[in-house]
Amino acid sequence: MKSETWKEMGLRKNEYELIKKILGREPNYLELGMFAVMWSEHCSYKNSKKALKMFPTKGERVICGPGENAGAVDIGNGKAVVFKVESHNHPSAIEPFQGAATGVGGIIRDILCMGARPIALLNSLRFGRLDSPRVRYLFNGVVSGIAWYGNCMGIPTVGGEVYFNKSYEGNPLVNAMCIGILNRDDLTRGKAEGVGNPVMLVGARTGRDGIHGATFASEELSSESESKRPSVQVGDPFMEKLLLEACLEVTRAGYIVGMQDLGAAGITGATSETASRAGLGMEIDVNRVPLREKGMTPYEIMLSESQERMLVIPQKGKEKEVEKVFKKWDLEAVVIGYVTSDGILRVKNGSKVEAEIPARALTEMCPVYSPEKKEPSYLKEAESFDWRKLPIPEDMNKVLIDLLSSPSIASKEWVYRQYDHMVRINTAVRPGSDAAVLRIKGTNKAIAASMDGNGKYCYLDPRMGGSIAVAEAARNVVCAGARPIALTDCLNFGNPEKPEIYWQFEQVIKGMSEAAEALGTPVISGNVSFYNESERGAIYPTPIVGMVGLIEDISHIRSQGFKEEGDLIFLLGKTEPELGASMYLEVVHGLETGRVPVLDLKKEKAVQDLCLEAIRTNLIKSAHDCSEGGLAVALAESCISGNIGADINLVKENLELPELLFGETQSRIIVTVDKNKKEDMLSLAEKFGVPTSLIGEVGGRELKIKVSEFSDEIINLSIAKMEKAWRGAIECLML
Amino acid sequence: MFLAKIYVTLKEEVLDPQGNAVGKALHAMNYKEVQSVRIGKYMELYIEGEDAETVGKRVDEMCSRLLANPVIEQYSYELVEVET
Amino acid sequence: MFLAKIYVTLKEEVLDPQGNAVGKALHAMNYKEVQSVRIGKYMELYIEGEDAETVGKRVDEMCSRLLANPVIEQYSYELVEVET
Amino acid sequence: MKFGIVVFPGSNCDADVKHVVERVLGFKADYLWHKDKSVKGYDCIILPGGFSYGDYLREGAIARFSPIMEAVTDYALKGGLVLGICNGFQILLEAGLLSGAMRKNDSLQFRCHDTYLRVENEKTPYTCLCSPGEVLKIPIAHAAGNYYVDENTLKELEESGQVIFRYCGPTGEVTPQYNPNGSLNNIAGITNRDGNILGMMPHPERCAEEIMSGVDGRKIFESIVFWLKERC
Ligand SMILES: Nc1ncnc2c1ncn2[C@@H]1O[C@H](COP(=O)(O)OP(=O)(O)O)[C@@H](O)[C@H]1O
Ligand SMILES: [Mg+2]
Repeated sequence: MKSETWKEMGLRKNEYELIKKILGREPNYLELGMFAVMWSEHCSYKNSKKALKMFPTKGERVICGPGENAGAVDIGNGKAVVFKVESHNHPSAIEPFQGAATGVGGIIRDILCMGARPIALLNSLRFGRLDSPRVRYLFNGVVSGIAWYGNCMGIPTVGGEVYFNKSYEGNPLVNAMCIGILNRDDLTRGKAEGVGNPVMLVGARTGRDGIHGATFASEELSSESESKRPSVQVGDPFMEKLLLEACLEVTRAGYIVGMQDLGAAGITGATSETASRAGLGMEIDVNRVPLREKGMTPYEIMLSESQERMLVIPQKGKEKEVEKVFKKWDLEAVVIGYVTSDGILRVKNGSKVEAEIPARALTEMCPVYSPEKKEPSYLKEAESFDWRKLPIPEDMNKVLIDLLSSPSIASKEWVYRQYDHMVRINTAVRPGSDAAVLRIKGTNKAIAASMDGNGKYCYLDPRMGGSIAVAEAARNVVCAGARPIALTDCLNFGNPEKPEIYWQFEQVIKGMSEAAEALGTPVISGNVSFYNESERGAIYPTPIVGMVGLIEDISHIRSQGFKEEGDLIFLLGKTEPELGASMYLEVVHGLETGRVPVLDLKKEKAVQDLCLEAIRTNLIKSAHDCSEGGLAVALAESCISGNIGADINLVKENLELPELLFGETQSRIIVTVDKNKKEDMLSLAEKFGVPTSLIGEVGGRELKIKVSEFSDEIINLSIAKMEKAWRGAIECLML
Repeated sequence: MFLAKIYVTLKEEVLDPQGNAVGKALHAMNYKEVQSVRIGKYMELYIEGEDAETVGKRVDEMCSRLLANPVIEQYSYELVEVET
Repeated sequence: MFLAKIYVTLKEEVLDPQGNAVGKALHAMNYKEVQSVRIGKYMELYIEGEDAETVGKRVDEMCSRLLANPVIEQYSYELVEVET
Repeated sequence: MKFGIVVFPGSNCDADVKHVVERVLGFKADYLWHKDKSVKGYDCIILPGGFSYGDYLREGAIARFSPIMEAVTDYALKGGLVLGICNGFQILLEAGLLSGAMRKNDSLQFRCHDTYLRVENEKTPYTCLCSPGEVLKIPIAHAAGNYYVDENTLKELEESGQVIFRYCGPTGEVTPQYNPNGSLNNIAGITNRDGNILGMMPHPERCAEEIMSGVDGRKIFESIVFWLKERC
């Protein structure tokens, strides 16, 4: 073999040596390629594995955690929910529509191969600022790609979040989450159990898609086939819809022992992972793989990342039945090999053996690294920043309108009205509230889900930012009336080989783990996306949390809009003198600095428990957490969502006006309560040890805010005016 | 005035789910002689201009900048002079 | 073997929202000389067959039955004989 | 009373319609596979929403050649009740069972949100429990609901009361502002001349239970039931 081919494939010297040792010989070209993809960061997590160990992953409800295709939690009634998030950042930067669409397709297959029916999609998006035409192109393309795939599949896209910040200008983030449901007994694993069982490839044909992954130039690949390799994959949601129905049908019929999607590393990944999980081997014949293009080499077939394919391992003797089901759905299902006892993944081309590698070597034996780390120098400066040296604007009405119309805070209706968020008729709370709520048919239960993460916080204080991401996601779910039960995460970072980035990475995980521990929400699945960098530097460190909560009784479902004239408005939690890292500083002063609000996990837990108890005892009619933009923005959103005004009286105490109105102190929830239940609310709050104040009353057509020490109203804005600014902002920029 | 007839098609190696589905449908309708189907776009632009060369340059630019997506598509065009 | 190049366009009297949007986008990009844009479909079908006439008949049928919707669309096609 | 729900490859509101018929109304509903050739024994056939054949080529274009569509056509021409919702409506148009065609929404975007519909004809099997001019709140979810038909046919449809629903404001005002897709005359649903075939873009099955923010859609299903009972 040409010397240093391993290098071109992205392997390190020590890794190459280890491969030789494992095999007891030189690997051939195909074998080397298989190692290279499986030992790439993307598949092996070799740089992140150690840090990820910090996550709490166990809990009463957890059926399976990280390591499977998706995590699963028990929700009672013999049912489980399965969920996971995945990034498709790089493909979306090249071709936003197809990149985002195939990202959705990929995460759906992860859920599907657990034997679950996907019931909801969410997405978390980051872009540069909308004044750039390129950013508008990316934003538009990503949203319509997500819409197209999810809508066509008949899976509602019920929630998510979008932020615009220049750190994402060269590197948009597209994180997609999927939630599935199943009867516990139907849970399928990605395991190739049972020696002699056949291995079937189903769905789309294999083409020369996405082979570059870990490898580029080489002698064995002719320049012709090189040029034939598409750089972008095109999604086929119709094919995937058929695949979905057919896979569920064979699962329910009890024909299969294991199932695995084909994602990164294609057939190589799916075969080695399923074999390795079962501690067994597998023999496959590339000759049997249905191809889309002529003249594909074993190398191309083994590494192709063509979409809309699955690996299915039926019980021996059930091949015909499985084939029949797939045929019914107009799909191909072909036996490409069988499970063996020797632990070897053997790739044949007819009778010729092309590769022989212990399956475990590909999936388990990649060396694990602890990259260098170093605290970035900018942190100290940010922490010492004093906002009090800045002028305070005269007109707080204008500040509020500016905040409401800033794209990161403005309504995301322009986005979610392109998503079918109602299909399957479970969506009890639609996008636009703190969390989406889906009823579980056949039970009296519902689940709530939210995705959250604040890159700016994590940039300025990774550990705190990590904790806040978890806390906010949990709080959003709580506002919907749900007890948070578990989370999935997507960690979007720059190049981990840079010590500052790796330091941020570890700190974020530490913060997230602390919060997940404190709030009782184990991490059951996740994804890491590194190398989100362009010439302009790395993105903000951006961990995204996808939280799922359980509502035991559908009568406990809540949303953020104010409900009825005369209801009392309480603030659970106390506003602290905090303004660092806020949207206020960003929008009013163009500053992204300062000290991140301090999250006290005990306080957070108490507020969430209080809110849930007050919902359970029917005290609370609406609930909305304070996040970006602070109290004033949260109040405005509750007015707009409920189409009713509010009269608010705030006490200034030691706070400056911007802190009081727009500070982003954590662990605060705005709730409304029937006017006769004031004392009940206050005494319950006391019981939970949560400082709680009555701040006003629902009614009228305006949001009016008075502050002690000032005779005039500080804020007086009609709902119509706020709504116009908030609802119209993104649409206006996208015209 | 010129009429530009523009053809935008998926690059050969790019999957065409739409074409595949239509091909299958034609087979099901008993048009078994159909070997393959690829579906692209056809656009007609009426363009003010003096001579074919300058108009052609502009059309080429419009295609590469907006009308076709160079990552997955290719294009070609014809120009016909028309009476105003 | 024949290659059928099929053009499906909206009838003249039918408003073309997509064409209008593209026209506006081109104007915004300063291609002010563009007078109008209409967007249709361009399909390439490879078809097994002996002679152009019979293949043509079949193509015409496929168009009128499936490939175009006569309520809003019209079609035309060309046949080119190709080597197999 | 028995409903038949046709399942095309890519249908995805089939289960929703079945849920409403069985769990909300309490009647029986069967799925009918697109490769089947008969629809005998049903009192009403529903073509549900979704993306049959991915909506590739044109919405509904390929589905309309499914084997079952011959039986559905037969059934409809003999006066059987056929309701096409969203993609089902598009299929009925492509099949020529209803007049006109759908273009892409004028926004060129998929649109999913509540709309208000004014009931323009309450004498059909699908609206017989509505009052004249009643306003219903029913959500849409489609990329091609921009209804088109030639001028003469449009006039005919209007004059013979075949326009059943129009997009309107909360109090019934029919203006362009409330037209979500560019549809001619704000048309959201039409029937054939005999009134036994209805196509509508909005999804009544999505608002038939309290928990789904509104129950106006139930009226359409209840009307069908009422009409079928009365007739027997
Ligand atoms: N990309 C998106 N997809 C779907 N829904 C979205 C998206 N972005 C925002 N939303 C919806 O808009 C609402 C507000 O989002 P956000 O401002 O992020 O809320 P919060 O601050 O409570 O996390 C949520 O209901 C969310 O689901
Ligand atoms: Mg919130």
